[in-house]
Amino acid sequence: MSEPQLGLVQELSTDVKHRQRMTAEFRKFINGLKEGKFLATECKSCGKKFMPPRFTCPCGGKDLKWFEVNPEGTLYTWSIVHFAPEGIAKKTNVPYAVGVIEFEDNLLLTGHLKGLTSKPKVGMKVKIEPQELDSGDLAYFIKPA
Amino acid sequence: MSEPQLGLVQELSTDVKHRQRMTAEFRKFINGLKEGKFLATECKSCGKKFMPPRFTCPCGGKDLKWFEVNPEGTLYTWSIVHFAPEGIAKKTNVPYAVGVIEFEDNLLLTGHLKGLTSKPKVGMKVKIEPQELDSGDLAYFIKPA
Amino acid sequence: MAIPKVAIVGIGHSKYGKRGKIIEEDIEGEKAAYPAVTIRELAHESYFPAIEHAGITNDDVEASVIGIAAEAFAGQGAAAALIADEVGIIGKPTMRVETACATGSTAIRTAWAQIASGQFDVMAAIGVETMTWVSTAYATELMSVAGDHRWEYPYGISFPTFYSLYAARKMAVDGLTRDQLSAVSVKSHYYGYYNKLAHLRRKVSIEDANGAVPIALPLRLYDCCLISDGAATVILANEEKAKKMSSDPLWITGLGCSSDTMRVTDRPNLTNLGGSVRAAEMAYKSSGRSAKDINVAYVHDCFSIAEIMAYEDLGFCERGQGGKWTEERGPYIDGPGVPVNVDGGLKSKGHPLGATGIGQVVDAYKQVFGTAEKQRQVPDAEVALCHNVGQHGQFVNVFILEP
Amino acid sequence: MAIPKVAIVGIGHSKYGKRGKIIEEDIEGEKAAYPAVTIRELAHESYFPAIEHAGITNDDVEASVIGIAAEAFAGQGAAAALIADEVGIIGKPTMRVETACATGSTAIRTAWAQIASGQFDVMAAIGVETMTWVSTAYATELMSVAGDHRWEYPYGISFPTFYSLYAARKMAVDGLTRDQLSAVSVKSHYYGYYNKLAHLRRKVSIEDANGAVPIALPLRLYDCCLISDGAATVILANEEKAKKMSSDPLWITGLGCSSDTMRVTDRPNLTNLGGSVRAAEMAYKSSGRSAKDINVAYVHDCFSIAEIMAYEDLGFCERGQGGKWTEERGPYIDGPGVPVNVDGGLKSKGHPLGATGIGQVVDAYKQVFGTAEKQRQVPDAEVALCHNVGQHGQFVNVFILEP
Ligand SMILES: [Zn+2]
Ligand SMILES: [Zn+2]
Repeated sequence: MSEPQLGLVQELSTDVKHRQRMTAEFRKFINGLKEGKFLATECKSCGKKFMPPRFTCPCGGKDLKWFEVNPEGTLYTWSIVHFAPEGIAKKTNVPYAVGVIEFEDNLLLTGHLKGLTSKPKVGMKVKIEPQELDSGDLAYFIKPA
Repeated sequence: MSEPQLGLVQELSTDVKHRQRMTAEFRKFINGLKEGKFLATECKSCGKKFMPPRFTCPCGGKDLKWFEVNPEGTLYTWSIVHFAPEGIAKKTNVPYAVGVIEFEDNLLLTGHLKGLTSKPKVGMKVKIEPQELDSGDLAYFIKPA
Repeated sequence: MAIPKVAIVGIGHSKYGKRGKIIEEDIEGEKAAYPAVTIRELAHESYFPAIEHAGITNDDVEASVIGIAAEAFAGQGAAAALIADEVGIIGKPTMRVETACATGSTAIRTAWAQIASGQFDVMAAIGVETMTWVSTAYATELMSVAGDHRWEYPYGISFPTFYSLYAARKMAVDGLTRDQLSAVSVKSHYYGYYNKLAHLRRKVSIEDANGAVPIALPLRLYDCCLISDGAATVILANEEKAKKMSSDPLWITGLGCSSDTMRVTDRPNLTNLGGSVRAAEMAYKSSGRSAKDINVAYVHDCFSIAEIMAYEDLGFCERGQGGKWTEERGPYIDGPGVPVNVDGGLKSKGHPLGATGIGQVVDAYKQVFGTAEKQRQVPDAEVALCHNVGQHGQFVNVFILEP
Repeated sequence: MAIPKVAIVGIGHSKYGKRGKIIEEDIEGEKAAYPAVTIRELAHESYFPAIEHAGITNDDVEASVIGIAAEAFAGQGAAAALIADEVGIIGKPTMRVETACATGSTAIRTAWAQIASGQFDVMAAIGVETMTWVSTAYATELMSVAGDHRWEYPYGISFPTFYSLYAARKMAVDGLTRDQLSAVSVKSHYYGYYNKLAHLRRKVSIEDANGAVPIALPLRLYDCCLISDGAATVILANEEKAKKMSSDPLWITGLGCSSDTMRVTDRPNLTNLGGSVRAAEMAYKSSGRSAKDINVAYVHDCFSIAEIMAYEDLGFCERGQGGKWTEERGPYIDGPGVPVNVDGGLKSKGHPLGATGIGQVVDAYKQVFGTAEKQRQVPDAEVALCHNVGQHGQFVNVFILEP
């Protein structure tokens, strides 16, 4: 439990909670990261862009295309968690840092901020990277760029 | 896990589910059984009798008195459970028998039917008895009279 | 006492089944495949066809009500917000309702009231549940915790056990037989076999049902409904909008709802469900209809005994005669009574808790407008009844639906 | 657009606190003791005073709506049926609603619609939750699972963390300060100290709040609401019945509700809650009132940052000025603005999820009719506003209440 492995796909096969991740959009996103591509989707009808990716648009559009996003962004906001919910506390030490990152096109994504438990700062440059978990599954984390 | 201990107050102090039992009406009922008294309540306003005991009456009456019921009754209906929910399955073997017993004044009570997994019969004579659980807590079971 | 006019103007219904994996079916030469999905994609699968059917877009949907019976099944809290977001009804009022197995119909009655109050004109009622991702023992636990935790659950009274207490009593009092219970399952599986959206499309014989493994005797495997994943959606609209947007509105002409005591031991008898009787009475009264006007009915058959009690409680046959009426083919399309659960019911079509009550209304719509599979289409059905029960009658909703 | 007239005609409110054990209080010489209870007895504690206040019996209550946010807290399923049975509303329609922390107000809006639709004349909305019997880590888990399980929860975003993301952003964008956050808690605890039904009756200083243990920085202990047990009930009636049964009906003159995106990253900013803005707009519009007409307000202060955003979203101060307005004593009774959370709010009074939104309305009733404890009574309050939020704006209800 030294380095937090937030992304927590360790229990993918047994924990019902992680069933939420068993679909094409999530896999495509994660596999893209592994291949060095940071992917989002865009509605062909109204042009709205989605991070995390969606396959349907609130406009009613069901034809969305994938596109690549620059993996570097800025820290939009942050939190340093000192008291974790039971499900997380079992798997990682506190404190850990999480944040929202702003990428190009005002796309936002939540994630674990690696190595940023002391001085996260809104506006600082950060970068998304794939993370290989103990389980062999893949997730992502955010680190200073 | 040889003899089923349905009544399951074993985890009284740790299992949140059993907090439902931590109130005066339940304790009075169980302690009564221990002293050989099988207790129910009666609304002083409308005369309605309650088994299990209630402290408030749907008529609005809040003045209810305890009274003693004959511990012998008849089997009103039964079931032999071959597939138990997880919380029960952890603590007892299947099959086990449960039933509804009719006491005097048409008072009904659900309970574990001890020694009746093969031939329970609607109308048969039965009797309620206190049951000392492994935990030292007290519950009750039903057996042929 | 007529009620404000609210209509069903759009329907959508996912395939029911074990939807955590790909399903491939080949039944009588008709092949179909369904992808592996979660509650999110199931909601899509029922919602988008519903708004397309209504001929509207998300812009027209003013609010939603989401039916999910137990969030523990999917491991997702605030699931109403998730579902509303997924289908794109965003920034508009939403909420979750829960009445155990009657959750779906409660979503409809909640949306009905919000429209009838004048607050909203067009709403979506979406029901969804994924139940097959947990062990059967845990699924049973999640349904059994609905017994009173002070006086019932701790003595081993599981959810099927409640209904088995009714079955054993009805056998003793009304002379209900094992064959009569099985006859219900045979009928459910007969119709479910022809319903493309049903979970278990397999015909079953009386012998199969009589000899099935015991679950909670007198009830055996085929007496019990399936544990399923699935979703269903209806779009509801007030009179003005319904007439404008739909050439085929299905009006909710009758609405009844009731409840019953928490504990099984506080009921006056264990041979029928008082909640069903009261809800049906309210529904018939508000619609001006009676049991003999019903052309097609959906009754809550979580267990075979429940369907038999429903026949009596809804007035399809005399009290105490439900078993006999089944054997006389009363509930068959070509029988002498009212066709019941021609979609396969909870036993063959499946019972994804939050979706079930909405799925009944979706199939009622198909029957009334003649779009069901032909082997299970009731000819000239006009007046439909849907009956959805939570627990063993703690929550009951009954709808009368007419074109 | 006026809405159908529905009034609050009876109120009941349990003591909030750790109710699994006996509570003994001795505050400023006033002694009180409260018994150890479960959800059942808590429901009694709020329900019976409410029908007595309304001057009615159970015979007059036609239906109920029960607010319970997470059954896992009490370990009891079908809890709506249990609660309805316990208080004696038996054989009549009931249902459970759930919108996370806004569950209580959703019970009221659901009952409102059923009355406004003409279906029922008199109803009870009962909210109850027992949260202190599980570990704090498990309670946090039960609230945190409401984050998106695909994109949020797995990365460690707990429930307090969502609000801390808003706090950090608002500090960066609007110049919100640590002292301003603490000023909210100081106010909550000041008024809660005088509320006999509050959970934590203890005055807190700016220094206490600034130096409290970190929960999810920037938020510290006193920025966060309590984990409490409690129940609250209101009896609602239509115009005819309300006028007949009550000399002091409190009318729901405005009703607004809205929602927002599931994921925090889909919001246009993280300095306010769009759901609150939309719900307030709907409530003001339906009542013909505006922010400046409000004499006393209850806002959803699950976290200090939430209360500050609410000041802005409800129009009590300019956008971005919520922190400053707090320091200027805007929300104090003797301040220049609108008295807010004079019951102690979720932070001092407590936050038993299903009860909270109903508890706000109960206190609004007391304020408007002048029956609150004198140290926290707003003089001549007439128009009250209640604002209840589920998650971080996924569910929002706003009521305007007037005598
Ligand atoms: Zn689009
Ligand atoms: Zn009485």
